[in-house]
Amino acid sequence: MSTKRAIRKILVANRGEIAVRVMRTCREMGIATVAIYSDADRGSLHVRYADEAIHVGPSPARDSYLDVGRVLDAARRTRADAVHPGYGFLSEKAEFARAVERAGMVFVGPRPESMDAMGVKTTARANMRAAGVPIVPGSEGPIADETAARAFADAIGYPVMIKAAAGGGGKGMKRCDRAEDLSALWQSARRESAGAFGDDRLYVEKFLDRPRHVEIQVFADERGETIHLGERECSVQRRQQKVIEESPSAIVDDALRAAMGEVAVRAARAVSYRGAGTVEFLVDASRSFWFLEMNTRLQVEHPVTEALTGLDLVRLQIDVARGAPVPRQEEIVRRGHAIEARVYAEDPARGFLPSPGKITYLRVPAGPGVRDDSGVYGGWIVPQHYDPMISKLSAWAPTRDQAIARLVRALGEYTVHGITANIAWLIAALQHPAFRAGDYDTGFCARYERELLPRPDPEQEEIALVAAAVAAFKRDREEAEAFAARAVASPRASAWVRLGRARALRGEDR
Amino acid sequence: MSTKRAIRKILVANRGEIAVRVMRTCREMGIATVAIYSDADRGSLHVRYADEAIHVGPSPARDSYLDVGRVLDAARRTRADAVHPGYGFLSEKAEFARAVERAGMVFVGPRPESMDAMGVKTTARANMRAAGVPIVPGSEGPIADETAARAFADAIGYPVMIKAAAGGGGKGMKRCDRAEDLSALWQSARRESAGAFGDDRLYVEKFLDRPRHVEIQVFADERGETIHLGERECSVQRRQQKVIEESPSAIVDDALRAAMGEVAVRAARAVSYRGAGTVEFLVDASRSFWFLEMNTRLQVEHPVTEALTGLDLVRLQIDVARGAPVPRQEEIVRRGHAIEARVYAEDPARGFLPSPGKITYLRVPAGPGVRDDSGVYGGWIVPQHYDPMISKLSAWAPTRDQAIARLVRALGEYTVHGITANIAWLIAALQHPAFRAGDYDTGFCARYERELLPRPDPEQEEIALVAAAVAAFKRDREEAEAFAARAVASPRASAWVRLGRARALRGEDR
Amino acid sequence: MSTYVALLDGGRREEAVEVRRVAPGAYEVRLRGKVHVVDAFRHDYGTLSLIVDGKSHSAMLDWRDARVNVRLRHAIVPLELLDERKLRMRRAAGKFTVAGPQAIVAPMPGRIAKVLVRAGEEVREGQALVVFEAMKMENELRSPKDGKVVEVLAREGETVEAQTKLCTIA
Amino acid sequence: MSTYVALLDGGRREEAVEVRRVAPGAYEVRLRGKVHVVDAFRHDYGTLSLIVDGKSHSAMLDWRDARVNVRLRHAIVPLELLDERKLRMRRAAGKFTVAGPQAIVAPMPGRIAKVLVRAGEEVREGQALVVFEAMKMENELRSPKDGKVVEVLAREGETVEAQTKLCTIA
Repeated sequence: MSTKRAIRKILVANRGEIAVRVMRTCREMGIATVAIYSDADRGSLHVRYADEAIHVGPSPARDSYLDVGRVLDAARRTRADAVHPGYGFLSEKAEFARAVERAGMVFVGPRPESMDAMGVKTTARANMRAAGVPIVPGSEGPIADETAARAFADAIGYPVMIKAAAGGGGKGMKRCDRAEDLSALWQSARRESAGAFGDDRLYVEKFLDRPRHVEIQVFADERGETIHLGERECSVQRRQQKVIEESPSAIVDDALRAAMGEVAVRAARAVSYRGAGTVEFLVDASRSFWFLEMNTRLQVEHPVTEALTGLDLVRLQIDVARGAPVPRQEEIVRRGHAIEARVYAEDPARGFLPSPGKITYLRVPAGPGVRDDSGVYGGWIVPQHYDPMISKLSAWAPTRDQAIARLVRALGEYTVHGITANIAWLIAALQHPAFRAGDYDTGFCARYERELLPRPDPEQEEIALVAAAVAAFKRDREEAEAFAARAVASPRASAWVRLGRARALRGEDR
Repeated sequence: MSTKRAIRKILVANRGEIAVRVMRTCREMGIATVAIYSDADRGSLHVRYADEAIHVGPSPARDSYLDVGRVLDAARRTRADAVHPGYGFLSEKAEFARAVERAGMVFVGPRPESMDAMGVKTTARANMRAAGVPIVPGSEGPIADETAARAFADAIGYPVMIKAAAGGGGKGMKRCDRAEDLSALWQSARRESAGAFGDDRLYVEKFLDRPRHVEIQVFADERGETIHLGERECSVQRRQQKVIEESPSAIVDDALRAAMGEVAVRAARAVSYRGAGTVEFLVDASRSFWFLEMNTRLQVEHPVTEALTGLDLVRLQIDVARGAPVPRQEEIVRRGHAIEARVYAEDPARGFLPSPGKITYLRVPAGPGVRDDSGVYGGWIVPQHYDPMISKLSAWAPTRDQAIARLVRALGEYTVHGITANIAWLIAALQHPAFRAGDYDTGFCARYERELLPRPDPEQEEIALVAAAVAAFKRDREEAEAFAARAVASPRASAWVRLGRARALRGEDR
Repeated sequence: MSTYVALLDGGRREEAVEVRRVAPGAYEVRLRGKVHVVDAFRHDYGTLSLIVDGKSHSAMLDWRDARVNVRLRHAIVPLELLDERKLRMRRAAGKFTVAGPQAIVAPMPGRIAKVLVRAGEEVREGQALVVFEAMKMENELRSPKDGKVVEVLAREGETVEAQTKLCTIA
Repeated sequence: MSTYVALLDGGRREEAVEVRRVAPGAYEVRLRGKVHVVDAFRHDYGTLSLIVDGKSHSAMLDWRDARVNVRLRHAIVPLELLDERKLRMRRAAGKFTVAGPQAIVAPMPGRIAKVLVRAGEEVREGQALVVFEAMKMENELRSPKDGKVVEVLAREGETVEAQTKLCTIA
């Protein structure tokens, strides 16, 4: 494999799950890794995982992980020869990529120009139209104010999507079904957008009928050779945030895959793309598709594609950054079916309210065909400053039915104490008839909101009552025991100890 | 898929890792599971994992997991319609299979007659010779006594292997290099054999020069259709016990694979085999191969084959037990490279002395291409009554080098407190030049014994000293703090609590 | 023998549970007129392994005082468990169900993005009261009952700690 | 500032380590004439996350009194750590290294499969003394030093508890 540029040490400009993910591959490749961390993250898994670690600032992201100067300085001081941005944070900031390259380091990602061309949605749409890529009807540029937005929305007709011009990952993105909701949603989108990107410009586009979110993974090397690795369907979204992703998509056959792949490759070539990228499309009931946006970085859900192709996309990113060529399109063989579910520290029963806090115990699923990508561990305190995703759980199997059954099985094994997670919700979603049938779209979560919060059946309720009552009985009994023990014993401590010892000797704690 | 026999509830006549492994697939197939447990295993993972659980006796295996009557009774009482034996325990006892079938239940395994034909090594060798399968020169039957053994060994020449006629899994198996060691090894083998199988008959066979242990996974359906899923190399053995297994084998090319596969299929057909089986061969430096034995059950290392073929072997076992056909040979596609390492609760530095006890903390490896099959969890007490294996860790990657790097990476992530595990030893074995070169045989562990117990280098030693000193410093400082706190506070408990709270509030424990 | 009373659906339903210990780890539990034979093994990290009439269950219990979320493999059952004494005290205090004034508090540290109601306003159960921003997402805090907003303490844009009272519904 | 003495190779080597705390979680550690800047973060389950001169390490420490096995990613370092007071006591007691009589004890509950030595016999370091069966495998217990077998308590076939003394080498 040709390697024009030596890469011996990579600074991973990210945190949590994706930082660990990138470092795992670096370690397998014999590349040294540097972690950066904020005050809140000293104990974070990615810090322990790295070969070196360097502090970059206070807990709020804008003062640490989003601070180009501090991150760049960390890379210089640790003499990293490359920087991997992960996803989110600075990963789609062309300004950061430029700064990295000016500093003489390799940016593991696309050229800054490509990021410019795709970074601002309105520019991206113009470029894609020029390249002959079909796009969703919408405002050509950011919309001045609420009044203008209302006028445009009335013109193209409801429902419409309000989107952050600088946005991504669902932040500052709102669906508006009725004129009377526009005002509230417009303001909320502005607040979120300003908070997340320091940029409150918004635009409006047509909301399609029962659209499905289907994206194509593309990969290009520096000579412009560009291939695609097939699709991922990500239509299970709550609040515009992907929760469950799978491949193949139930509506994509070989012909449609080839067509979408060809368009995605054309889109990438149009901005002389390099490295890993994802071209997102909306596919409507009639199976025609429109360009939505291009994510110029590794995607959260990339494990789905890795499971099908057997490729390590991070390894491929680094190889490409070293100057190696991508595989030929005909070398890409997809096999079986993969599904990923995002485990969040949140409470679906309370409107998906985030649930930060200490993970007092954690046992993750394992066994055949299951992969866990996590940035947490038992004993870690999930900080309130960052995204509440604690794990990406994915399953592979020869068929879709088996993959679903496997992921449900795995989620049933997921044991986390101390915080609330969306595990039961994920199981309900995977078992929902519409999902099982592959008949779902981006409205899935909203449409079935109540069904996805299943009320426990009477049998489960009885078991829960038995469990709680027996646990309470044990607790009350032990308090009595301990009290008695304290009464007779001195010094105080030793009674507890003896009590504990006695239990330990019985090899149990009954 | 034709299913002549309905299987709705399976009793898993095993414990620990393999019981959980089988139940995982049952759950994915919607089949109810029944766990059996001894006194020592009430808290075992397989008991919690099952839909039903039933106690079968005291901790010693002979009074519980090896007691045909009790296990069968458990299956009857829970109305299971099938029994999966796992490996070890009763899995290769034809008498058990017969009893299960007499009781009108499905035995998920071969016909009892096939087990008879392969169960006792000497009978197996005779059957294989008849079927034209090449076998290693050795005594035709059990050898009367030590004197006869000495005479036979002198005749075929040293080194020789002493083996338990009823044996398997390395128990009661000894390599004897010199006449003067025969007596001691003969007696030790008898003791182990009697203890493990209640049968102390031994036989002797020629020990080959630098032999490699290569086995072929076969699968047959009840109509006699028999296929093979390729080989696994298991030459990394200590005390005749497999520790690291991989596929493909470095010495097996397509031609040899086809030849060995054909012979293995012939061997299975010769005993009208049904279900999953493994035909073990020794391959010498000249790449000629001899039949060693056939394991008439699922193998510990089956995940290696699952990773390459994408098949779930337990699912296939159950399908076959229901009367379904096996796939056609040409449908079997092997992809990439897989390696499994067995994580044992043992201390390589003390002659691999088992290290039972409480696992106070456990974090298992994860991420791309890594699979963990474990029967333990943080908080579990590894009992002294059973095999000390706590986990099977396997890695898949497109190439052998990448698979090794991945497994080493994963082992580095393995975090277990409270017991001693062989993790550092496994890493040293995988990184040994001979293993990396694929140039190893069943003598690997003995030959490189010292190199596989690496002395820490000066830098590691310095880090260890820093860690220990800082930890001691913290401990001493906190004892002082706590003492001061106790001095001022009352009641006693609250000072500790406040101290803890203060730390918790600082979001750390420094 | 001990008797507990479990409150379900936020106090709308009530179940009595009787527990009798028959041997170490072995219990008889009377519930809804049925007596269940229960073998209970507690793992040191809080999961309870139960064999109830032969069926095996793992229950994760997250206690907050008398409230507990019981997580089973595919379901979470939130309930409140009281012994008779506590139950009497509760009844005396009268704050038994969602009757009486309910305080809406910040569930965690965060920012008040928007206040959607005014004091004196009538609200329906489930109606959004405050838009609360935490962990980079906006979350609506909703009314637990039909009633009237009696006080509003939250101010838009202000950052609050967990448990800060934001408004009260009577 | 505290000074510790670490014994390596079962007491054959000795290293002094000085620890000075400069801030919460921040230390200066003097070792082999070098001063290391150390940031230490202890996880509640016993792993210590160390950033030593910018390099990140996870150390798992398994303490048994003064003895500790330090596990790093690819290595295990067994050592014994004493403060100056304990060191003096040790020296006084004279049982500092493997000098003096050494008791061979059963490392865990198990069965004495075979006794390989007789009282009075001379043995070499590493020579097998007893074949001990536990968890279905036979294990040889070896002599920690060259010396003489002064007593043999183990009897073949008998089952023993952990820590039972089997023989003594002087």
